[in-house]
Amino acid sequence: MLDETVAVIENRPLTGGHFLLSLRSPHQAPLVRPGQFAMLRLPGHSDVLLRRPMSIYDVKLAHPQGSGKGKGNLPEIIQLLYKIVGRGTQLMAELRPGDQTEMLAPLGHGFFEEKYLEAARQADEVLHVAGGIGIAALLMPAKSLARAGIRQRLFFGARGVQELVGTEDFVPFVGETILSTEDGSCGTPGYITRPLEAHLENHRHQRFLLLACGPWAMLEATAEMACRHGCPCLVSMENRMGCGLGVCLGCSIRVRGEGHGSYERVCTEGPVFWAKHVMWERK
Amino acid sequence: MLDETVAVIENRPLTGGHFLLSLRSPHQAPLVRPGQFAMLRLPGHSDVLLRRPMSIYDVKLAHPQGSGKGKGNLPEIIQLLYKIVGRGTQLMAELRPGDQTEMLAPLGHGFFEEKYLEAARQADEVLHVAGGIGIAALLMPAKSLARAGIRQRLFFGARGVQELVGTEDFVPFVGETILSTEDGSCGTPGYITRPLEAHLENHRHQRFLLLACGPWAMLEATAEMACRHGCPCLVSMENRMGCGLGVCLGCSIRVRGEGHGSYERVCTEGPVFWAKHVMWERK
Amino acid sequence: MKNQSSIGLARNQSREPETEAAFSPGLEIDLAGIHFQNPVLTASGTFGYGQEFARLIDLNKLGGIVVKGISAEPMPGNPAPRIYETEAGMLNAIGLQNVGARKFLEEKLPFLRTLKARCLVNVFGYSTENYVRCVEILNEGEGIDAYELNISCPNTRCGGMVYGSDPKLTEEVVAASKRVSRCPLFVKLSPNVTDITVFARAAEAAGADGLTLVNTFVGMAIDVETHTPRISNVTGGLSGPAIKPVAVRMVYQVCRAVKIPVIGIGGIASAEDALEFVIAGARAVQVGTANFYAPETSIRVVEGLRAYCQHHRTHFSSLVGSLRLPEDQPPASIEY
Amino acid sequence: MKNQSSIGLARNQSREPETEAAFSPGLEIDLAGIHFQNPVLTASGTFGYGQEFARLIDLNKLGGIVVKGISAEPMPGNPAPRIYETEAGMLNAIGLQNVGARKFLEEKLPFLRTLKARCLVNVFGYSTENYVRCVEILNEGEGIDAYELNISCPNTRCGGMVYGSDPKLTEEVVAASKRVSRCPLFVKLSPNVTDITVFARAAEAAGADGLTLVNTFVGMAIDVETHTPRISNVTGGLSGPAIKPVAVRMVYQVCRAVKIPVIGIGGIASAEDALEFVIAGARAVQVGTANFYAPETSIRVVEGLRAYCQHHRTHFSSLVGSLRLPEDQPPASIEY
Ligand SMILES: Cc1cc2nc3c(=O)[nH]c(=O)nc-3n(C[C@H](O)[C@H](O)[C@H](O)COP(=O)(O)OP(=O)(O)OC[C@H]3O[C@@H](n4cnc5c(N)ncnc54)[C@H](O)[C@@H]3O)c2cc1C
Ligand SMILES: Cc1cc2nc3c(=O)[nH]c(=O)nc-3n(C[C@H](O)[C@H](O)[C@H](O)COP(=O)(O)OP(=O)(O)OC[C@H]3O[C@@H](n4cnc5c(N)ncnc54)[C@H](O)[C@@H]3O)c2cc1C
Ligand SMILES: Cc1cc2nc3c(=O)[nH]c(=O)nc-3n(C[C@H](O)[C@H](O)[C@H](O)COP(=O)(O)O)c2cc1C
Ligand SMILES: Cc1cc2nc3c(=O)[nH]c(=O)nc-3n(C[C@H](O)[C@H](O)[C@H](O)COP(=O)(O)O)c2cc1C
Ligand code: FES
Ligand code: FES
Repeated sequence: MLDETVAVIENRPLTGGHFLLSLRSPHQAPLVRPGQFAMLRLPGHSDVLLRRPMSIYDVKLAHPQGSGKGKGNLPEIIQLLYKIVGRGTQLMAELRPGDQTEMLAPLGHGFFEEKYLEAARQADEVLHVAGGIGIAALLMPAKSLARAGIRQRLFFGARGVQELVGTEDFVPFVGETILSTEDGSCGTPGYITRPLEAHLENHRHQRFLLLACGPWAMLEATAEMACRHGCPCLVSMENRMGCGLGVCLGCSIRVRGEGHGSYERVCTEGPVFWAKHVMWERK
Repeated sequence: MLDETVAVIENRPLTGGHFLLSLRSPHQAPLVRPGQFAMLRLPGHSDVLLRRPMSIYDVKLAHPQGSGKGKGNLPEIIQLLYKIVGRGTQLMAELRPGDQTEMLAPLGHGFFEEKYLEAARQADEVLHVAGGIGIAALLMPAKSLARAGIRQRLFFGARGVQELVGTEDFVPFVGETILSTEDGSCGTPGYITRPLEAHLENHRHQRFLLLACGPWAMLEATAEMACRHGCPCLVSMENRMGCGLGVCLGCSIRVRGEGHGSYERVCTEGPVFWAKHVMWERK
Repeated sequence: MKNQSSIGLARNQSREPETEAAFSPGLEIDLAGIHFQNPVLTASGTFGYGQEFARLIDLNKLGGIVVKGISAEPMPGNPAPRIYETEAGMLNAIGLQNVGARKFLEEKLPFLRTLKARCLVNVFGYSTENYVRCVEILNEGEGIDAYELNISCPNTRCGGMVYGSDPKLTEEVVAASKRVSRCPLFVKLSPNVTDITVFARAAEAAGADGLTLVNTFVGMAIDVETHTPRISNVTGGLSGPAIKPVAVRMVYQVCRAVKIPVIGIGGIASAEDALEFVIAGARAVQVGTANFYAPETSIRVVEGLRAYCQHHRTHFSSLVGSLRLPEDQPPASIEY
Repeated sequence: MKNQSSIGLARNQSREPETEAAFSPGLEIDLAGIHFQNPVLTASGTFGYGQEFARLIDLNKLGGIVVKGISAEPMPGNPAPRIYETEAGMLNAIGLQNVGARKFLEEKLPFLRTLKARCLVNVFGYSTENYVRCVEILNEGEGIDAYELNISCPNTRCGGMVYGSDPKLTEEVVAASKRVSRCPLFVKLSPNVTDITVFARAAEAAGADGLTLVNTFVGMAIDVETHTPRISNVTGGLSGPAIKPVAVRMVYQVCRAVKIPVIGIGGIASAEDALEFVIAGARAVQVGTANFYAPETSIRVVEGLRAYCQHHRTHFSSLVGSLRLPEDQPPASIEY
């Protein structure tokens, strides 16, 4: 984990107020493991004081393969896929190529600690479950599972078709992609948990590992479903973050533990947790 | 006086951290009288909350004379000449053509209320006295006095030659320009009040009107000198401003009045005052 | 500022304008027997005597105008510098410069009287007699709808005692002023106290018809090159967005402690800011420092409140104090 | 932030480096008998147990580290959400989550002991006995240089009484803790009081070796779409640049009221900010919230103080309390 001043290479607008931000960060990019995140600072704005947490969508070589200019093929670019929801992300959207920003990365444990990998190896298929911008946490895991030869399927739900960004990036890595939209503008109408449930029902004999990222309600529903079907499930959690470093204790969520339960930090013990470990009842 | 969103046409860097900012403001530009100022807002920065006061350096036609495209020859552009001294002016320097900003203008009484004009008409020569960025308040008065056929001379002092910006703009309007720099890099070494004093000494028979703008100490020295030589003197004052509208009472300075003296607002009763009216002792 | 990008307010624009316009947001309110066409007022000391803004905004769209603090006699104020900008706020020590009660009646009130906005006069004095004296002079004027007693002011000249930080003095000055007052009396509280509810209750007990909170926080800034205070008075009052969270908390506490109406103030720069105060319990709001850098703020707040009510099909009155607490949460427990 | 463009600090760079390096800025200080290599500490609750920052900055360049508040028993803390960003600040209600005194000694202290930075342990409890108990456990550890008693904490569980807002309770808990304490005792004061000097004097009278101020301001924020508080605890502590002017004012007042050393804290994000506290009278400073968004802040403050002293050829000690008041100004008169 490093704190670096990184330069904007591209800030590409996508549909539905989403952007794909590419940052040159040759020191941080090689360290990134699937499921980790970054804290981005927008310096000079004391009304956006705290850094904003963003999943690392992808890491890239500075020069596409074959051009022969890469430094021993180490990635140099970190990509973030984000959606404008407030003032911080609005300011991110105003970044132009050449602008500089401060980034703390990579942070958190990510999906592929040894214990998690073990579960993936034991599964017949890994099911990715993404809700909205939660998709951003799943591309790197999908890539690395594909590299390990593990079968995968993507369930991706959003409000409307405009929010179904990034699907094409998953094509090379997942066997099938199932889409849903709340407004019915694409795929199954309604929540993504419906086609997911159907899939689990129809393949009772298979062993799945679920990887989910999205809004709390979707994660809760997914966790409950996974539990009912006896599948292990990993969730990538979101919470407001003060530091990303494990020191402010602002990001703690309730997890199962002794007595009344205890708290763990999303930024440090997470962002990926076993769904069963999380206390889903919001207090 | 209007509050308008205006567009940046140009933000030209000059020497010594100075910039000339041209703003398209067809509604405000025609209203400007010599010596007035504007309050510029840098929206979206709550750490630069208040607007910044800036003298109106000049107003310009959108299309140079003769091009025949001007709307009845009314000016449409307001120019501000400014120097980076802190965070607000730093942000001003980052404005790019096409950016928008909010401006309240024109504000204050300016140099050419009727009573002031009367004094100018009675003088043999008007002496402009500028210290540093104070020069920005004097171009429009110089222009309009030239139009009225009044003889003028410019005394302009600054720290170094880098700070002697805008002198060429005065050439068409003033008979002679006397420069001084504290570091001796151009003109008379030392403060501008020395050549000014010499001029007053050497032309005891002439009637002068002094128009001064610059740091407090320079204005105080000029006021004292004017008093000693029996010349009327107008000063354009600076003070921190909260509103520019006369409501916060933050910009008040001490003036001569009944009893212990009273206060007048630089933004409303000023920024131009008779030097004799100002209580120069800083408390 | 961040609050301008309010999701709720923005979403509103994509709805059908017709259906929304049909719903009455009920912005008209009565406070202490005074009728306001809407709950948005401009704060004392930040809006002059109203006329200064006449060329910039339509004053007739405001709920009310609270004029600059008026004393029995005119006051010159403090030497410069009087203001200083801080992070998301400003310090001021104007020194209560004002034209005095008589001149106010003669020169300023006639204009204010012509407006649809209610006229509240902010009053201060150096002693209880002085407050009473000022109210008595103002009583002679026509068109004042209410007084707002500023009890968060000078301490030095009353032997170090601040009316706003001694509940006994608060009670004394409010009771005395109320006795002579010809119109409803609001009391403006200082936030520079350990427990603001004590002062709120003292004012209520003494007969206040309503409360305004908060006034500014005492702060200070130093020029590290010259080693001098940034404002001549050494300390000054902190206002602006920086103070909003503390102001909202105090409004929330006070609304639970008293029955009289509370006007919320402190760092309001948008309708969303105003709504925080309303949901915390304020029946009306005042816009202060924002008038300086964005003179149209108060109008934007009126329009934003209307749009919010229409979008949510809520009557303004049902928003007041509508905060929903987490179930097992003791109200306002304070832990770090 | 604005203070980073300090003119004085910038000008410094154009001077000859040799002449300046030759001058000793005297950043080494002694406070309450403890030697610090420089007057810059990191604040409790914003720097974890130190180790978390080891990969980001050189901890050996710090004057001291104040660890997250420790209680006799471990505490789980509050439900989410615990933090919320405000204008130039943040609210937090962590709920005093900590590993407890024993585990701190076993797991955290051994690392802290290896550093050149002094180790201060922030202590809190729910009752005087509880504070004493915590100090007693911590007394067993090797390498703690001082305690910092956090008396601005929970109120609900002690019958609504806050140690930090009742001078009698302040005196009681400080005296009891001091009696058992094996090392110097700093007392961290709450700013949520009418007159902070009363509490400063109470702590001094009870034997405190120094004071730290300020802790956070109680504030609150509301989600106007859901009508719920932005943090689960309803209210939280406001910190960050927004509070700096009020914090500086309180440090200024307290430094005039007591003889023991004062550590200044509240919104420090640059050397210039730190200098404001020092010129107001603080003998050392702490960096809090800034650690979150700019982890290198404390190091930048150390270097900035050094550069300032060298540029002005001033010894750090002669900056302390060097505020120059306007001649005819009564100190800290408060007017608006
Ligand atoms: C580990 C992690 C990874 C994330 N990855 C991504 C990503 O890859 N792409 C992406 O677009 N977003 C991601 N987010 C969410 C993102 O951090 C927030 O959308 C962003 O911080 C909002 O900032 P803002 O200033 O635009 O919004 P604000 O104005 O601060 O808030 C707007 C709304 O968003 C909510 N919000 C603010 N911060 C957070 C937060 N940290 N988590 C959840 N909700 C928040 C607020 O409560 C409010 O309702 C991630 C969050 C976490 C914790
Ligand atoms: C009527 C008037 C006309 C002016 N015209 C011009 C002009 O044409 N060009 C120009 O460059 N500047 C002009 N100024 C000064 C200009 O307003 C300040 O330089 C500017 O506001 C500084 O903003 P900042 O954020 O960059 O500095 P800050 O970070 O706010 O402060 C930097 C330094 O400048 C001082 N300062 C801040 N505001 C003012 C102020 N209003 N007046 C005096 N000193 C201040 C501060 O005390 C500090 O020492 C004028 C000021 C007034 C009152
Ligand atoms: C320059 C200035 C002058 C003020 N004068 C007065 C006053 O005369 N009487 C008063 O009660 N409050 C006065 N106030 C306080 C404001 O009315 C308001 O309570 C405070 O600024 C907080 O609101 P805000 O953050 O929206 O500005 C003044 C505030 C400022 C900034
Ligand atoms: C997330 C957070 C946790 C804190 N925890 C503690 C604590 O445990 N004990 C304590 O005395 N102060 C605690 N504080 C207060 C800080 O130490 C400091 O006094 C306050 O934040 C003001 O300084 P700042 O504005 O530089 O942050 C905490 C502050 C924050 C933001
Ligand atoms: S974000 Fe600060 S501890 Fe996790
Ligand atoms: S700047 Fe506000 S009264 Fe002059």
